[in-house]
Amino acid sequence: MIEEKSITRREFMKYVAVGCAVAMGTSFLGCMKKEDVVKQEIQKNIYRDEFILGYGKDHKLKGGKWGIGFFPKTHILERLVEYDLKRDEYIPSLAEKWVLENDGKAIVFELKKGIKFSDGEEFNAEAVKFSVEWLKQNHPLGKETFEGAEVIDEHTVLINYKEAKFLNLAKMAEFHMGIMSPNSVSPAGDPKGKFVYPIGTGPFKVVDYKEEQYAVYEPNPYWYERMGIKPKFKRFIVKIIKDEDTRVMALRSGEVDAISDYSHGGSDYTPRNMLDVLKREGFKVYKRIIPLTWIVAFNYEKEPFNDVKIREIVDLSVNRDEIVKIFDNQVLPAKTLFIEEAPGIREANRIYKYDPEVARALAEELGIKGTKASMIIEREQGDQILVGQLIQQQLKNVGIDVELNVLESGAYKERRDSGDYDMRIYYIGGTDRRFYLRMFWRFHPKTKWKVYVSERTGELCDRILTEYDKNKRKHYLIEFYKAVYEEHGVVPLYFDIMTVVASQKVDVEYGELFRYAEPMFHSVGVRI
Amino acid sequence: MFKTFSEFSKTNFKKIGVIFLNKTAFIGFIIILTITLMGILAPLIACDPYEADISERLQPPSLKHLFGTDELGRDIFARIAHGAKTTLLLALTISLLSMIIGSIIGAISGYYGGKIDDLLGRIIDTFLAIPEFVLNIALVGVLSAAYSDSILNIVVAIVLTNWVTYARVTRGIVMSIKEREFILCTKALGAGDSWILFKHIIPNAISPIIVLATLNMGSVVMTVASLGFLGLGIQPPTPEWGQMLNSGKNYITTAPWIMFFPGFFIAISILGFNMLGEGLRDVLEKRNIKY
Amino acid sequence: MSLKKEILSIEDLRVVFKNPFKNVAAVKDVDLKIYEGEKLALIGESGSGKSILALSVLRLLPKNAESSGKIIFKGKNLLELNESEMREIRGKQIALIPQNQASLNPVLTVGFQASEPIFHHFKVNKKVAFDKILKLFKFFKIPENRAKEYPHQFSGGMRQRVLVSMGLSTNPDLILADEPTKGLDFTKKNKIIEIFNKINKTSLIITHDLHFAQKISDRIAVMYRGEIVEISSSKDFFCSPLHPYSRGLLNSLPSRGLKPIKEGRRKYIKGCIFRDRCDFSYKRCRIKPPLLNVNSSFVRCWLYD
Amino acid sequence: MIEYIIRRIIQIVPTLFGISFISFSLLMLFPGDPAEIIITTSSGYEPAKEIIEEYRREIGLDEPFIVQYINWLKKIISGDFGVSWTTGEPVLDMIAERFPASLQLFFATFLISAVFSLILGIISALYKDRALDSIIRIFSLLGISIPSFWLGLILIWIFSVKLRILPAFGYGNIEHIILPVLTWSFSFMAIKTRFVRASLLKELSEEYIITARAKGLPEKVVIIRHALRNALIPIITYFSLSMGHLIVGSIMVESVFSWPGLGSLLVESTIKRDFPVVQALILFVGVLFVITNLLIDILYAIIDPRIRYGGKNV
Repeated sequence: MIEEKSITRREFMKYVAVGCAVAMGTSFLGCMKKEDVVKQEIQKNIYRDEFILGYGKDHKLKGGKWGIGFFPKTHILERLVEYDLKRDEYIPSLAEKWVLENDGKAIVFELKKGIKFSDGEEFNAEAVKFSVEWLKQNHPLGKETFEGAEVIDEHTVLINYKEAKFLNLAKMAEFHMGIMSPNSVSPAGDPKGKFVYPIGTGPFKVVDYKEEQYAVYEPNPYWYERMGIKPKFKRFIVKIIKDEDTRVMALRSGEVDAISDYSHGGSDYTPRNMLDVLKREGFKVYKRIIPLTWIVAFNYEKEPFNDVKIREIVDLSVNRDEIVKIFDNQVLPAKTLFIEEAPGIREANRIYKYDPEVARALAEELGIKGTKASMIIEREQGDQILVGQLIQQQLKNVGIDVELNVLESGAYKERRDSGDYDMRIYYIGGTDRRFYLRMFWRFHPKTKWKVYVSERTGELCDRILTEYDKNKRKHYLIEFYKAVYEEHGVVPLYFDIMTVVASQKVDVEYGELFRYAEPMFHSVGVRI
Repeated sequence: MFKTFSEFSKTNFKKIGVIFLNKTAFIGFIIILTITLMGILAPLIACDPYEADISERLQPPSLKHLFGTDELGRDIFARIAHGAKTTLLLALTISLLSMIIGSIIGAISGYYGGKIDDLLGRIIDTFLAIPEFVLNIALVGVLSAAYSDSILNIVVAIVLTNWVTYARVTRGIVMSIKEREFILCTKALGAGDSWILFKHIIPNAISPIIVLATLNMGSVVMTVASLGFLGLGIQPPTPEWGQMLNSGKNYITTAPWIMFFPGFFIAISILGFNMLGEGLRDVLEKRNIKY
Repeated sequence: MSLKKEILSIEDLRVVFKNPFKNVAAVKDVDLKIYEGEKLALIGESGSGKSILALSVLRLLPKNAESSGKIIFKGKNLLELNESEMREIRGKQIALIPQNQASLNPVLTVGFQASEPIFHHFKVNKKVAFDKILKLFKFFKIPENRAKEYPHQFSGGMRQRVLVSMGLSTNPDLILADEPTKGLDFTKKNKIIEIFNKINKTSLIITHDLHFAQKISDRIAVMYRGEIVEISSSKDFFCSPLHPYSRGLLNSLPSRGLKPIKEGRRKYIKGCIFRDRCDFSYKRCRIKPPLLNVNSSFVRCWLYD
Repeated sequence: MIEYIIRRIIQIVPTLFGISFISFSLLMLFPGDPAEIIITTSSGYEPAKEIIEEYRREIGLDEPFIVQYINWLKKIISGDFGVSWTTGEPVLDMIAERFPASLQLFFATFLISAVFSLILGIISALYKDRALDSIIRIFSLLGISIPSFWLGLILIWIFSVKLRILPAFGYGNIEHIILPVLTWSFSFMAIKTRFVRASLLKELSEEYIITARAKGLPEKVVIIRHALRNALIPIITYFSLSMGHLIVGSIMVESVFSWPGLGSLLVESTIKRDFPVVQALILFVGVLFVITNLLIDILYAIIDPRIRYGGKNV
């Protein structure tokens, strides 16, 4: 799961060195039992009781249309399975094993034993059944996914799905599919009951919460015990600071110990162009590459970009190496549709090139000089405003005159939905667990927020999402990447990352922090 | 007070020439002239403000880039020079529009009095109670939710509040002139409303309004820049000082020049308008000395 | 007459207001002597420079005014004194009785304001000064209990009486009264005349009210556009005015037929300043006449040369 | 006196109506469908048409404008300012939460700038057209011309980035308030210094000043006892009026220093299109202004003898 690529060699050496020192230290102390007690005493006083995190989105711990926020979904709840992008495999989490039935329209999950919710209740098949039914009742994604669930025995549960699709399994690793205790609602166990607060098996439990202000968590002892590690804080406080610049200021002023990107990706993140600045100011910058690619999406049903040739011109004119320089090379230029760890990318071998000469020749051939094209950008996407301005420059070279419209979200949505635009900057993919679901949301003919669908890509997308067989799926993925490349459906710009920026005093184990693609804060601590 | 237009023009233009004798007005005039020239000549004296050269990003001021470069490697001097055009044109448009609208409304209300005037009085009271800038922010917010032309949004949002100042002043002037003997005389002699308006009211109202407009230009520059700084103003890539300052604040530790120069020019042009306005007021509205 | 001791002697006084556009001379070539015990009325239209003359004696003109010439008071040239020496003279030796319109501070009680010169110049405490002023108030028929009221609660005539008591409170050597009857109706004016006749002090009384001047003054000086055009004894002036302007003034009185002086055409001319309005003007008037001595009077007119 | 107060209270009623009308019609100007926005933002899911329609009826958006306005007004009068579109929190709570920070910033600034502007204004008037006056005038001209957001950033650069002695951001401790207050005071003080100077000079040109000087009083006594006492009335009025506008001046300062006051609430809500909050804030500032105005008029009547005895003898 750990993304070595994003750790520089120097950082790696540092980790090795720190690791060695810790190992040596512990083995040395291990020799003397008396010292052990002393060590624990020290351990107790090394870290401050509180860890304060600055975060851009409310945690919605009282629930909402989409349930609780993404941060508590990863920190309070666990899912039955997790997804390993590199191997393109689903791996056990709360479930140990699973068997497909009825062509995949049902899946039987065999659950791990001895797991407890943070309130001490046992985790069992009933809890899974409750969660599925609750999601079906209350959650948009649950509604379209689940038919129902049956308890087979204490630790075996059968989940029925609406359709027979590979996407069913993929969805089980999705944020929303966290398993919560039936006690989370009142009356307990009633899927139609009133949501009280989330109780899960994950590392955190809720202590206090004020909407749009803060959320306070405590470590869930059962989780730490299960994992065999010790928390380095007594209370984990998340301050909600909406504005990205303010969040950075809060970190600088010491009001928060760290700031983190929004677990979901794509919004409320630390500005990428600030990462290098902050690093130079002495902050620790942790990042992990994720299969989220920023792209230029076209209004591909309308002139001029209904012409694949003109889309190609744009594709060839975009200098991705320059774009990432805006962010001090903190992100990688997207020369493929997704990061190379994504299944099939390497095999597809479709490299997006920057070739202004060819682009110009092509433009001349088509006589598009002076073509006007509007590009809409949401104002909240501060980074994309910079990217948009650069692309505007780059397209000038081939004679495409880009009119940049930075819009408030309302105006943006209206323009987007009415089709009154030619290009927009958007993203495909997401964190690892969302890889397939986003494939559905962005490329499937049936969805609302699609970025590009042709007959060929639409069909391939549908096949990918129904195919359980890993190898066949990979084949479709490869074909899909090729199709998008050849049709110049979208123009990939750069691969995004998930970041956490922390003060010098924060101790983090990188591997724990990015256990999954979303940052996990169970192992952090602030040295006194 | 002047009795006829010819008397007005003689006296006033002589006085306007005296700008050069009033130190404050003169300095203000020079500042505004310089910035205006900078805006007009921007295409000649500065390079393309949109030209991004990523390899040159965040360069400190040097001979090549007089004010340094910004986060996209654009020349800050070029952006400031072109921004001068944006800012001054906006200030001029907004002031002129609000002057025309406000003066007409104020003059009508002051001249005819009665119910129209009562209503306007109430409206003015209401607008006085709500700070202009608060309304500006709210209006820009509402407008930008719907219309994508940020320049138009700003013009509309500011004019919608700004006209009140002119209406108030014009109304006061017209009301005081209306009661003067020579107007009563002309009226008795059967002069029409438009005659009185053009022969008497406009000539008398024009110099306080010129002063007001000059000072108002300064405050419009401030409003536009403030909105730009809050991210509610002119949207990129159009160079505008407030918005440049806003993007510069992120680089305050590493590249302070990005925020320094735009702010400096905002300050200096507001200073220019204030000095010119106050100087003009001294010259045009000097009260007669007693004794 | 000439044996009388002169208290104030103004010689060749010229007051110029400096403006950005042009300099305006408000008082020109004024020579005037005030003798001990006499009441001199300075008359003229508003804007003729009479109030400026009074203020220039006290050196209370705005900063852009420049006075030249001499103002000799008790042997000292007031124009050469420094501020603190001047302050010793103001209010103590020369008192001003200002116009009554807005001359009282609206936010201080009249009693306090009137007693200010006493406690300031005689270094007594406020209470003593206040008691003293109450006596003066009584003398001028101002009810004692009203001393703690504010100026706006007083009528015009009452306010004038307050100002008079304030001016007299330090027993000054010279009183400058500026338009004491301004804005008062006929009956109130009579009361003021009564009061001024009670005052036994050397006074320069500035007024545009000829009737008032006649009732109270010993001598009359006539000012026209910054220049003194005639100085005569009261009696002589009202019987046989010398200067054409003086004649015009008297003829414009209601009792003498209300004949206005004819309007002039041009404003700034060389020579005699009254030339444009004068029925008698002739060639010589293009040169400015000096102040000529006619019997015991002085007049600035070539008719008497 | 009582009669005067009652008359003043009656006078403000139309203004209050005007303010409420402006703040209400702002929402009407809003082009999007509030019902759709409320549902979308609270659920993150694009709702079906029927749901929107149902919600529109529920919150009365299908009524004609005037009816909506009256309904809204009724709610406002009963203290119900609605709920935020983004958080669902009662708007009044949000304002109440941010108010202390605004007040704190305002009063610190107000105190400092009131004291200094009085001193500087008096000095400036005393030494009119001399060097000291020129310096103060240049300083106050700069104060009204330099945008506070730029000054704030410069101060952050000096004190937080270079010298590292003051925090650039934060709320709660005394050191957090220094830079915002300094920034705001500069412009606040400038405007007020100019006002003090102007009102004092206006008083100094009044005739009673000549009277006072003619008494032989030293210039200090003339200015302090006579001129200042009169000038204080407009000065106090002006100073207290600024209280009604306490949010405005701070909008920019709050946004530079991320001060959690009403100014930044306004900006945040505008950016988030949280119009119930924007509406309530406009109403709040307007009403605050009108009420301070009223209180000042009453106070004025108490301190100014001209008005105090107004009915008696004019």
